[in-house]
Amino acid sequence: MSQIHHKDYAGAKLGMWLFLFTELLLFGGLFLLYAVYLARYPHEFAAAGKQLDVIFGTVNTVVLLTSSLLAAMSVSAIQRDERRSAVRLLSGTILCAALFMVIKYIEWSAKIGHGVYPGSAQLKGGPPGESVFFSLYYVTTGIHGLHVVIGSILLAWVALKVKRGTVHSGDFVFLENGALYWHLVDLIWIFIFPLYYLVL
Amino acid sequence: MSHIQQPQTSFWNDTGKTGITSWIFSTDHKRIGLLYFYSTFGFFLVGVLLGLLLRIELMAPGRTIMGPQTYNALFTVHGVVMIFLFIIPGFQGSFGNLVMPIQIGARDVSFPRLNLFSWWIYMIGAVVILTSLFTGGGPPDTGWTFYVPFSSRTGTNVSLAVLGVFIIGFSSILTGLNFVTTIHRLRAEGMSWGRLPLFVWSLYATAWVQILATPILAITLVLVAAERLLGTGLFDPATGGDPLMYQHLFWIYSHPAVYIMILPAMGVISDIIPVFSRKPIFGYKMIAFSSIAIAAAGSLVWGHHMYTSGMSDTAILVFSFLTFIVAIPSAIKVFNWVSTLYRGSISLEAPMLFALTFILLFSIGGLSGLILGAAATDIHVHDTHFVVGHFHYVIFGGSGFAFFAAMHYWLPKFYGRRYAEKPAILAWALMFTGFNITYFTMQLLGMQGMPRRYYDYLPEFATLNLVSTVGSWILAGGLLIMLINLFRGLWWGPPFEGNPWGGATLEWSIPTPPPTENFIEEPLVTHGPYDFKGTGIP
Amino acid sequence: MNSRLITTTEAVDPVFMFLFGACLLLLVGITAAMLFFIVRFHRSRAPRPTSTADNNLWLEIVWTALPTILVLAMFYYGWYGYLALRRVPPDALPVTATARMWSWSFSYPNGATSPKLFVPVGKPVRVELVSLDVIHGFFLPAFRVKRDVVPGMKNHVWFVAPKAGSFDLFCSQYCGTAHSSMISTVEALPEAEFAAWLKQGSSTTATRPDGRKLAQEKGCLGCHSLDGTPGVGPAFKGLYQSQVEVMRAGKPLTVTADEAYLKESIRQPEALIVKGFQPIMPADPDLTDEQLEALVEFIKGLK
Amino acid sequence: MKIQADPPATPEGMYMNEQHHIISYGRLVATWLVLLTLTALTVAVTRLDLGSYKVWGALAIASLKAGVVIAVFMHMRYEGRLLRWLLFVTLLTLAIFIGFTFFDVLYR
Ligand code: HEA
Ligand code: HEA
Ligand code: HEC
Ligand code: CUA
Ligand SMILES: [Cu+2]
Repeated sequence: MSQIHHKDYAGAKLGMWLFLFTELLLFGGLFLLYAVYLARYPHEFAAAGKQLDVIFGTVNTVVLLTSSLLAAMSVSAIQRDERRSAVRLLSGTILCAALFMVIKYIEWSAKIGHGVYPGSAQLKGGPPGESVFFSLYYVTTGIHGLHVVIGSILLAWVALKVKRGTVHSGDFVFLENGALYWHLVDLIWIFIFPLYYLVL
Repeated sequence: MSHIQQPQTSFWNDTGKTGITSWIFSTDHKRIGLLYFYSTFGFFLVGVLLGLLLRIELMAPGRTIMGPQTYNALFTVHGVVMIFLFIIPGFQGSFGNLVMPIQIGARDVSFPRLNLFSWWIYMIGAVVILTSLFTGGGPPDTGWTFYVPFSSRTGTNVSLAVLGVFIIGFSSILTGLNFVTTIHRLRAEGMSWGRLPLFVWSLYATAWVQILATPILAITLVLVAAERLLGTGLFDPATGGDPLMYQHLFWIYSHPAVYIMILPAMGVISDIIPVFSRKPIFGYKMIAFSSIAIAAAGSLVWGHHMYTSGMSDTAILVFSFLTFIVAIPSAIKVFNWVSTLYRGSISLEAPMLFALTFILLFSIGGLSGLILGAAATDIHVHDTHFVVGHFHYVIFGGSGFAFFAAMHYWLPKFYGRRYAEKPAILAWALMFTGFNITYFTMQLLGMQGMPRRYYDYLPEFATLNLVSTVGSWILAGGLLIMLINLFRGLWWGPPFEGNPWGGATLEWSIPTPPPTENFIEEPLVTHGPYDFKGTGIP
Repeated sequence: MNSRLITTTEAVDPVFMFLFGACLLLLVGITAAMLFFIVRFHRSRAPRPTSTADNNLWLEIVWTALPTILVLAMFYYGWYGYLALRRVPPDALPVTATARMWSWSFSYPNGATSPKLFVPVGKPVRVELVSLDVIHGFFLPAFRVKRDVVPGMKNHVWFVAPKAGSFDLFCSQYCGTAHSSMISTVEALPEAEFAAWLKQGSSTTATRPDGRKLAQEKGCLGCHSLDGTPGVGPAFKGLYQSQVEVMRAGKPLTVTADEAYLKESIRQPEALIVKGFQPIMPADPDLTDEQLEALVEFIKGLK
Repeated sequence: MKIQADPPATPEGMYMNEQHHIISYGRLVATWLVLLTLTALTVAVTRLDLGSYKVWGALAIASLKAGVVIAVFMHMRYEGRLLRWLLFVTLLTLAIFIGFTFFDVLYR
């Protein structure tokens, strides 16, 4: 093996994808529970789902889709060696992430203010399926929100590296992997949105 | 083929790096391998100690040396340490790291820094688990399965323990994805898939199980913690949850996890048997394929842990059927190993003895697994010492003895020194005897109906329990001799040079101990892993 | 005795025989082959390998096909035997087993209850399994039946005792500190004796509840001893009017164990936690006020 | 299948072992518009009274959206066969985990 240490581009990407697979399965476990409990409590789920605000959900979907677009564009930008616009696009993504979290915060605090949170007296008194629905909702969106935060920190780091020039058109796998992670966050939300806000 | 030992260029003293920090921050796969080896091994010794204490308590009915709560905490910690701190990370982490990159002709793994990071995460998780023993409500007392609703209401420190296991899960995932990437990307010129050593094949299959199953465990443990800390009630019947869903999620990971434990062991055996028979492995393709088949089919059978739980009969039908299907690839492997012996030239050195013992003990354990897989018979023996016997046979008789085989086979390669043969064989004989006494009696006890996780038992089980306890002492004696002999040899023993076993895989073609970069120049692989014509040994 | 009825033991044991037989055969075959090869082809006898064969298609097909057939047979018998465990005879006597940490109590259609499971010989019994707290396991080794007792789920088992006698009943699913002492027995009585027992059992419960018996049946004695040794919970002996250090809402205080205190401790165990103990005592929602009185009277009497 | 380990390094230490496909902004924006349309469609579909088909309809659209994101934003269209296979295996595994659980849930 030659002594020159060079990076294995395809390897790095393969590794990232494998990591994304594990994330898919992580959320997969929650979707499994959702499916089972939906089958058991279709009516309670429908009633509980109606309590979630479709407007918040839809707006957040649009915000995340937009952030994903910007992330994808930043990859195209770096490939064309437009580092400045890559940084700007990434900042846009992070901004969208922040917006998403703000909306999530408003939504959560409204719900909690109404006494709807895991283990709350109101849920304990309600029908069994309702409590399950909201517990799943909080856990799923909570973990998803955590991913949004981690993703934006990651992207901020990427942006810094782009700015410093350590990530450039000749070596941008870090940016690409960061973007891949971000798209995953979006991907998960694409399923959360109809399952929790719409279907029911 | 012969090499003059060049300690000055080995990975042990690369550019004068010898301090402790040069180890715990090293990204060299061999150093990380040894880090894993010693840390998993340390936990293994802790686990063994706890196991021996369990047996002493069970020596006679009633209180022997501890109270019920202590006993419950002990078997929980014994199970958690053995499963999550020793056997799951052990094989991949130590021997996977030590030899896999060399076997495929690579300098290192794909992500060396991530590799180091995995070890650190593992250590952090381990520390968290250990902390859980001494803080809060005391050591967890749930059994390693953390079944709800008990685990969500017991006052002991379950939350911290599951957090520790959760962290260790990440380490496992990262190792898995590192290995898959490495095996895909870093094979040397000429190292086609058909020339991969079977150990590498088995690691590849294992890594996939780690990637696809571990996240389910992670989320399950998060839910248990949420159940305790936030009162989510997802598994609590009072709020509409279903305790059985926890069991599904847990076993979706934990059944495949038993293949994380056994597949690398099978790989080791497939590498050792041909070497000491001087004959190519019989049915290379079938063995390689069966590793993948076990990993794939093994992901479909988790329900066999739940026959008595109240799961639907349809599910029992399906899961029982699939359980029997998984036995077929294991059977194929056993037949192939035995056939490899036929008309070979067999030398019974320590690694080979352990490997052959593996076949026998794994067969006993696996066949008792069939009794568990059949719905009617499992009902009787479920949650009895029969199950305890079954899994000690496969985990310890299987993976454990394969681990010993690997230690005797590969460690000298990395130390450049060897152990004495005679004490190794004595240790083997003691362990083999002690093992069967300890665990076969457990299977008998289970048939008679003694439930597991029982601190105390009725007088009718007393004799066999005493026998089993005495067996465990013989076993431990053997282990002690083995360890003393092995480590004395590795540290102070006579030099081990060249290719004394006559292996044909790549690790035997490089200097002993290997230099940091493994290969002076990139190897060009021209023959298969079990083609002994090229090894220079008749 | 109903001679047409196949007991659960009779349904399961042949499966065991078949599986053990097949496994033993395989194990002996493999071990024998292995030993023979090791001896015959040991390096002292065979200094050099005499074959380099590394595969044989026919052999591989054979040893894939044969095990497949064999395991399918095993699967089939296993499943068939299991069905017998699930097919409850229609005339089975219904009994309810209530499991709690760490005691069993059994109730019969006429309202009688007992800490042991009394059954008539030769008559099938269907046991409904109810758990008040965590998962337990109803295990009768002699009859090869086992089923988990899961809170919120309606599980059941059936069995028939072929002869009179006393048989072990274990809790098979780990359920905490005293899991291993959560054992009882099945008492199989000849049918006439059983009928007599049942009648007498139901009449006592109709009268004023007896505190000692209640403490036994409700499982209190699983955790609280009567002789003063602390178990999982504080001992009952000498409890009344003693000074107890408790935690209320996280704050320590010392109280006198008067009647009100006892009642609160039983009704709302989570409100007051005695120092040095864990908050695991279950509340019993079925406890009537009358029974509560009886329990408190009983505890008061333990000086 | 013979995979060559490392690509030859270019003088600047860059690595160009793969054809990088640059996706134009226009294409990305078009994809985004498609995604927004599909989002609107999901909302619309679930406002109709379709009974249990609602779930399946919404899930089908969500899967379509996910497919679009994976194909374009995540460049899967331009990746080799290997990654696609692995993705397929992963999704199949997840489907099996969920599906097999229903052997219990549906027939209990
Ligand atoms: C290394 C770990 C390991 C391995 C490899 C296995 C392998 C197998 N296990 Fe085991 N198992 C455990 C670890 C493992 N197990 C653990 C830890 C538990 C308990 C968990 C707990 O509750 O705490 C458990 C529990 C367990 C149960 C649940 C028991 C219960 O709780 O009621 C069942 C039930 O089906 C089972 C079955 C099997 C089967 C069919 C195999 C098969 O893969 C075995 C295949 C092997 C062979 C068949 C033998 C070799 C082949 C031959 C000799 C050739 C001839 C064979 C044929 C013709 C078929 N196992
Ligand atoms: C790797 C797994 C492993 C190993 C090695 C052991 C080793 C031992 N086990 Fe353990 N055991 C478990 C995994 C393991 N166990 C699990 C998962 C449970 C279930 C817990 C639960 O119910 O939740 C259990 C439960 C269990 C029980 C049942 C408790 C109960 O249900 O009441 C008992 C009782 O005797 C017992 C005894 C022992 C003894 C005496 C040893 C040993 O101490 C015997 C001595 C061991 C040796 C002499 C050498 C073994 C060597 C190797 C395995 C490889 C060596 C590798 C290196 C040196 C690096 N174990
Ligand atoms: C699962 C075990 C368990 C069971 C069953 C149980 N208890 Fe307890 N009990 C405890 C524990 C532990 C405590 C101490 C902690 C606390 O105060 O909650 C306790 C405390 C008490 C106290 C207060 C004792 C003191 O020292 O102040 C009383 C009275 C009591 N229990 C009565 C009962 C009665 C009556 C029953 C049956 C209906 C019962 N318990 C069943 C575990 C149990
Ligand atoms: Cu009840 Cu164990
Ligand atoms: Cu299993």
